[in-house]
Amino acid sequence: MMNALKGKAFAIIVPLVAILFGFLAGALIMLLSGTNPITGYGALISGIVGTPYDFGETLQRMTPLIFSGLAVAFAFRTGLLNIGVEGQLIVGWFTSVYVGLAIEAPMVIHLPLAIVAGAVAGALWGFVPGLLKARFQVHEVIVTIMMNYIAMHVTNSLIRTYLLDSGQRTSFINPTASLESPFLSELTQFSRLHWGFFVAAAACVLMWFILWKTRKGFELRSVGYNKNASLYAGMSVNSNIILSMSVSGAFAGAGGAMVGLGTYQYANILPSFTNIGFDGIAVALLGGSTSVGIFLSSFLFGGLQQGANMMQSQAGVAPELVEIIIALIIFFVASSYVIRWALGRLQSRKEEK
Amino acid sequence: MDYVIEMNNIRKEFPGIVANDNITLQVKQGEIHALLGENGAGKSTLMNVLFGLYQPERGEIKVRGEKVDITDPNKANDLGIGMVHQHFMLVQNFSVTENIILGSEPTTRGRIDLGKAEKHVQEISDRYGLKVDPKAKIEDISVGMQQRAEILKTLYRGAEILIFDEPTASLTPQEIKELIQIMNNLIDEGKSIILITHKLKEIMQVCDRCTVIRRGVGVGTVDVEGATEDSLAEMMVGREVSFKVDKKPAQPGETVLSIKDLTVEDIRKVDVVNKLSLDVRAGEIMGVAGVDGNGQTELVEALTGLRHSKSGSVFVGGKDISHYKPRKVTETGIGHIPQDRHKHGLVLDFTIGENLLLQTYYQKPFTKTGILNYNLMYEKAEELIKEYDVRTPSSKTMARSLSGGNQQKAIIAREIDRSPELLLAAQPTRGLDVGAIEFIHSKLIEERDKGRGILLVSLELEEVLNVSDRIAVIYEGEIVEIVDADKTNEQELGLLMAGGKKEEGEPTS
Amino acid sequence: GCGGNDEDTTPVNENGGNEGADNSAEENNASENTDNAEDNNGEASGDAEGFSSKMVTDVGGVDDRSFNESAWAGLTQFGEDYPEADVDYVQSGDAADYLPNLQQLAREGTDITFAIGFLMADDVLTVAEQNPEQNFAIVDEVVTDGDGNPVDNLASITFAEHEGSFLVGAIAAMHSENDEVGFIGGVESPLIKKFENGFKAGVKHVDSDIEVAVQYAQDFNDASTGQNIADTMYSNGADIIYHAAGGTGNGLFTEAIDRNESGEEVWAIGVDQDQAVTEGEWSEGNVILSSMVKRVDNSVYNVSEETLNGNFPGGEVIELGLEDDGVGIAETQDDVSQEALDAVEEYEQMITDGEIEVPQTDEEYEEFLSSQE
Amino acid sequence: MDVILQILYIIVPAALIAATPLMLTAMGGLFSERSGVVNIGLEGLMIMGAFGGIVGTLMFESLGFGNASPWFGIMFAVLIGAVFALFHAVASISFRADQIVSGVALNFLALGLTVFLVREIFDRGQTDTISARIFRTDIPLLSDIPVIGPMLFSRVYVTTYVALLIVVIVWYVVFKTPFGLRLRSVGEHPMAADTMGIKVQRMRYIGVMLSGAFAGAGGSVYAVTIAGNFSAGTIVGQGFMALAALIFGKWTPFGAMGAAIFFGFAMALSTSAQQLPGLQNIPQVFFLILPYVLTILALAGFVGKAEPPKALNQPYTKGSR
Ligand SMILES: Nc1ncnc2c1ncn2[C@@H]1O[C@H](COP(=O)(O)OP(=O)(O)OP(=O)(O)O)[C@@H](O)[C@H]1O
Ligand SMILES: Nc1ncnc2c1ncn2[C@@H]1O[C@H](COP(=O)(O)OP(=O)(O)OP(=O)(O)O)[C@@H](O)[C@H]1O
Ligand SMILES: [Mg+2]
Ligand SMILES: [Mg+2]
Repeated sequence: MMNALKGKAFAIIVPLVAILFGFLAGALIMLLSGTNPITGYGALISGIVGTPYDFGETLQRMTPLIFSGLAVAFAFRTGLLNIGVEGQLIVGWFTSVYVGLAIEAPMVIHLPLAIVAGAVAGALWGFVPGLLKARFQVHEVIVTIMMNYIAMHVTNSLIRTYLLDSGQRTSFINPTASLESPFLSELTQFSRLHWGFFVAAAACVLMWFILWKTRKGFELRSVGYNKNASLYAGMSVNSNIILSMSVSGAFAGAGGAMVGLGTYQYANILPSFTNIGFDGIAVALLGGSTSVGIFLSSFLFGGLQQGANMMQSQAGVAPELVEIIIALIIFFVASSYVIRWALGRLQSRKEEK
Repeated sequence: MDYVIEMNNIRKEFPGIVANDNITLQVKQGEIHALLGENGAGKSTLMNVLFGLYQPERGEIKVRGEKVDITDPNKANDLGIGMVHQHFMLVQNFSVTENIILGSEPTTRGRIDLGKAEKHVQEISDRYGLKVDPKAKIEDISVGMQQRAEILKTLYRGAEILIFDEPTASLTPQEIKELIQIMNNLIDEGKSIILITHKLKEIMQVCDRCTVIRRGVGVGTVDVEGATEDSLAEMMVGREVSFKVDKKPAQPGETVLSIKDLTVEDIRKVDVVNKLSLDVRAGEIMGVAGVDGNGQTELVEALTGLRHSKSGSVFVGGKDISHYKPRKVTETGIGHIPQDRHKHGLVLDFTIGENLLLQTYYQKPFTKTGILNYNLMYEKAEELIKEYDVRTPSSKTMARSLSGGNQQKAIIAREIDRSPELLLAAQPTRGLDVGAIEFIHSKLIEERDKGRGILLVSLELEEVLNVSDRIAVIYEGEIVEIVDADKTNEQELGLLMAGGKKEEGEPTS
Repeated sequence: GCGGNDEDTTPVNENGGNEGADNSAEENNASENTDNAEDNNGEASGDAEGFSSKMVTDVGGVDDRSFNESAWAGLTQFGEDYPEADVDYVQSGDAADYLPNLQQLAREGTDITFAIGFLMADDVLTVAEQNPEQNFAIVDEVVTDGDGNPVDNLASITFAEHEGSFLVGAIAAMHSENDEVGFIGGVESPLIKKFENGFKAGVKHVDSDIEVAVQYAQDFNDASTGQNIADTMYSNGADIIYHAAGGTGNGLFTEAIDRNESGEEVWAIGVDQDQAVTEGEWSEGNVILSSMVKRVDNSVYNVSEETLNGNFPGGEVIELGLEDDGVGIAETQDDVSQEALDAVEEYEQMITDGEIEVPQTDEEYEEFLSSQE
Repeated sequence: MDVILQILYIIVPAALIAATPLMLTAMGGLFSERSGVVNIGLEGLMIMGAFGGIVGTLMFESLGFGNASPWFGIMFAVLIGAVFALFHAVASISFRADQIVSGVALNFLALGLTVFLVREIFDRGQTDTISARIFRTDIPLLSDIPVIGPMLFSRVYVTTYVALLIVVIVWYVVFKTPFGLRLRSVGEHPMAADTMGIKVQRMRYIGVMLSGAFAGAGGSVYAVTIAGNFSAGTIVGQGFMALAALIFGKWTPFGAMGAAIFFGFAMALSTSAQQLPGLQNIPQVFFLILPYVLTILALAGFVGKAEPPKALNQPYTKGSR
């Protein structure tokens, strides 16, 4: 059908237009603050793809963002708003590093074990709000906000009391648990790109598979749309809520493992939140809670964050501008209704002629 | 002759559809004017145009001979037009009075004067015989009282021209009778009424003239006096419609459902089903007649596992299912056409295909080792769509975008196709047009003839009478009488439904 | 002040976006050569032409009114004194930026790159090892390679915060009327512990009967908790509170100002910079008795200059204490009694002479206490 | 006994101080969510408020307003907050954006924009410190009442009492006036409101802008009473806590107020308790997580289900069902 076709094309065009608008608005701000937008964006682009190093770093930054985006999206699909991805990521980071430190095992066992440990810790952190929601109807938004703080304080305290090595961090994990890749790193002029990137890509496929190919996925989506009808159809709404929060937490926890086992190789006392989890909300929503969308939007996010440094040093653009641009892009994507409407108008005008 | 309302050559489009195309409607002062058409014909749309909710693309509206531009409901209010909408426009957690005064609240020093408002509401309600409790919360009162609150909203604003969009669809016979009385009172007070209804009998009973629209186009206006139900139906559908449900006598077999002393609580922990006992046999349709709020909803929910029963037992095929979860219940061989298709029946944001397999997706061959085979699912869905004539562009269309009648057909397809021994049908035709109703009734009878037991719960006496073989009358959570359908009539049932006592307006709540 | 984004002081790389890429290509070739850091050091020899000295800030930025700002002030001064030299900074948005920022400066061919803050310890080591022909220095941390050996192209600059804290501790002890003082820490870490233990030692050295209340907010940015802690401490009788808590310390000043406005006399002691210049003002004066300053600016200036002159202190650990003017009491000391100032002078001498061994860790503090008796 | 009183004399005022910004912001959230618009952007609105409060105060100081400056600063912040909330309003009401997405974007935008502006104005990452401040005071007469006087009326910020008064006013407005009735109807059943001639979109705009105004007040009160200056780290998480208070309080003014005070109390307890004799040996982490654990326990234990406004998070289109 005509409309279906239009729908598919629009699904791609609309976010692109939104991104374009976001950048245009950014250019305007640059002009107003006395910077040449062309120089600014030139620096931004070269900061993302200018050298293999930058590109590697962009992909490295993408990795945990993909996970946190998946985590938010997964819960969202079941009608839950998981603001606790940040905390789940933190416990995942800590736990994976702990396993990476405390255990001696060959890599084939150690590395998967450490990642799984991170995922399990995150799942546990998501399980609590899920359980409270299912059992006592406690709003998940509050509980997840609270769980974030608990995660940060508890892991900080555990590191401080038991694992402190130098400065603010634990010692480095055993190489058998490391995602580090000298190959990828050298390929990208010593960026921190690590194998985790591929794990993240696999996680995207995994989420897609769970949601769209499995029985559980069918149930999770059903519960997300209509709890009553799901109950009527014999699904257990409560266990699906708990499951959804746990899986969401597992994605987040695995994201933490990527940071701990890949980017840093240690866990450290966090003076404040990492923000990766909060960024995940934006990544997921920008990506329309789909796997492909999340992959692409985390590239945009990671790239902008990476390129921001270059914009600052080469074009003298304040790094905050990138944050503003990101915000505007999200606005425009969210407001896609208008873009859709305007595009529709344009198109029908063309058709009339 | 002067018209109070003239809508001339109205055209209203929605993206991809022309809901009203060149429709003309003229309403005389002091008449009840029926507006008739199938589901989706464009009646509500036309009225929403008149009420200022939509702006027409073309056409003109005259009120009392003067050309007007009704840009929003406020404008309609000013012109004395009031509308009682098809889906109630009531804020559930507000009181009756709050709903009525919303938008034109009486105040003293900036504060809403509820006392004054309640008194005013009481006055109007007394004047027109619209019994309501001004202080009650909407969520706590019966549908009938909600309906009256809706009417009061328009009267409170001094409406002279009232639009009723399917006001009787969810009312009990008693309530309908009262409503008709109310409408007559209103006419006596000099008001004019436009009435939308699918029930031809009502049109014959109260209306003066009738305008018929079909697929967005006006068919014409006739005097009700010279018309018959058959002629109106033919005008509306474009072909002859049979109202009498054809069915052979039932050949009941073994008992498939046996309810013993079942007691069920509602959310307020009040026993609304009271030691109820009832048997349904294979090959018969057992109708349950009763005034809304006598425990029908809770009964069905308890039977299907959606609600815990407090005591008693429910036997299906020799097993006591009274403590089964919904999944187990359906697996026992019970189909359930739920009363509220949007709440329970469908996941509106799922495709029609996914909805058609909402009860069976987890079984083989659709799911194997946790993997759901969507291709197979849609294949199956296509079959059902064809067999049950569900009008949808494709099996991958969102359920939300189907019309009510087609949504209902999809549910029926799903529930019947699972070949249950027992089918629980709760108000399966609510709000549907005659064509759709005809289809669903014939399906139910077809299933009966295949030897299935059917429990039909309906608030519509006519439906219960026409479709059922036996009728159980429910009153205050108990079955007060079981009668053969062909040995009773509306009068008798009405009496029984009122508990055998003389008729009262309001069921106790 | 020393405006961060000031056009004059922030030379933008005029060669545009491609330079980084070109350089790194060259560097990659270069890095195949053997370690020639030593040659590199000699090369600049006094002539600042083509010499570059740059820094990567922590998340605070060059205007954090703390060590980043101080470091940038040192670098700016260096740029003024050697106009041909190229000085610049890159700000980190979060911890994930440290490494890329350091990499970026290295790839631009910066002669000496400063990593400001101990959080960058691991990252600067990585970059230093990857870029052996360039020089690096880290502030606030001692960095060695995996085996604990010094790294030739990496200098560690640390400060004897405990020594400076000892002095303000002594001042606090001598000023306290209630014989009770307090310390508010940001996030607990070995570095902040140095402040705490030095301070406590200073207090106890003056009078072992004075109580020291200690609490960590576990946050460098929570003024509300800072105020709450200060409130509790003051209410419990402390009349002077020292902080090493960044933004959390704002809450301390708020509380101290408040109490002074309502007629109570309490004091606060600032940290890192002469905080009385920017904070602590109330209608009749300033609540900040004095501050413990850390001359990051001097250290950055000196190391830049040494590098320029070919004397990069590679592999060395530079600990700047009282004796090097690395730490000390801020210029603002109007409200400090002469008696206390005299005592401070005396203690300073004793510390410099090694007569007093100021404790840094909890264990050392315990030892210190027992040795006092 | 005395010891306990002594503790309460510290904790109760501290709780009220910490609760004040949350309370005000939660009132903002209430207006928005009662009109049917989710406001996860409260954090961003508070950031704008804190920024506006400090910049405004500095501006009025330099204009010679003296000690009145912070009050004008707060009003300035209220204005800034309301205007900034327009972003959320336009996106989620007129453009039918997902309200959660739009709120998230608002948070990003606020942080980026304020820090950007601070750099433009002050040439550094944080503003100057304000010197005209609102100070703690003893409320005359009331503070002399034994026991409650020192607990509730001494060493308090006037802003706290203003905030408490505002809660009462908000309650009155939302539940007793035509405006409140209309606002709530729009959040419960916009279509019904529409048929009653209420301009749904306009009511929602008002709701969202009021949320900006109140969150602006909340952020600025925090900034001018506690922080004293503004930087990226001034508001971190308070907006989310305010949102939690709103939900905890079941979308009612007094409920949200109670929840905010509960948070404040738990936080004050967690910081003050560490100074108490006998408690010093308990690992600090237990105190740090105390407020959050207490909240979860309270919710699970006896607060339970909260019923949000029915039309929350649903854009309204005329004629849709
Ligand atoms: N908001 C809308 N957007 C798009 N299309 C609509 C909308 N409302 C109605 N329509 C279209 O207009 C047609 C007429 O709908 P309308 O609700 O007026 O039918 P109706 O005659 O009232 O039906 P029913 O008897 O079921 O109430 C529908 O078939 C539908 O396609
Ligand atoms: N808001 C809407 N947006 C788009 N299409 C709509 C909308 N509302 C209704 N429709 C269209 O209206 C058509 C008929 O809908 P409608 O609800 O009038 O059917 P119905 O049989 O009257 O259902 P009901 O019994 O629930 O009133 C459908 O085809 C549907 O696509
Ligand atoms: Mg309809
Ligand atoms: Mg209709």
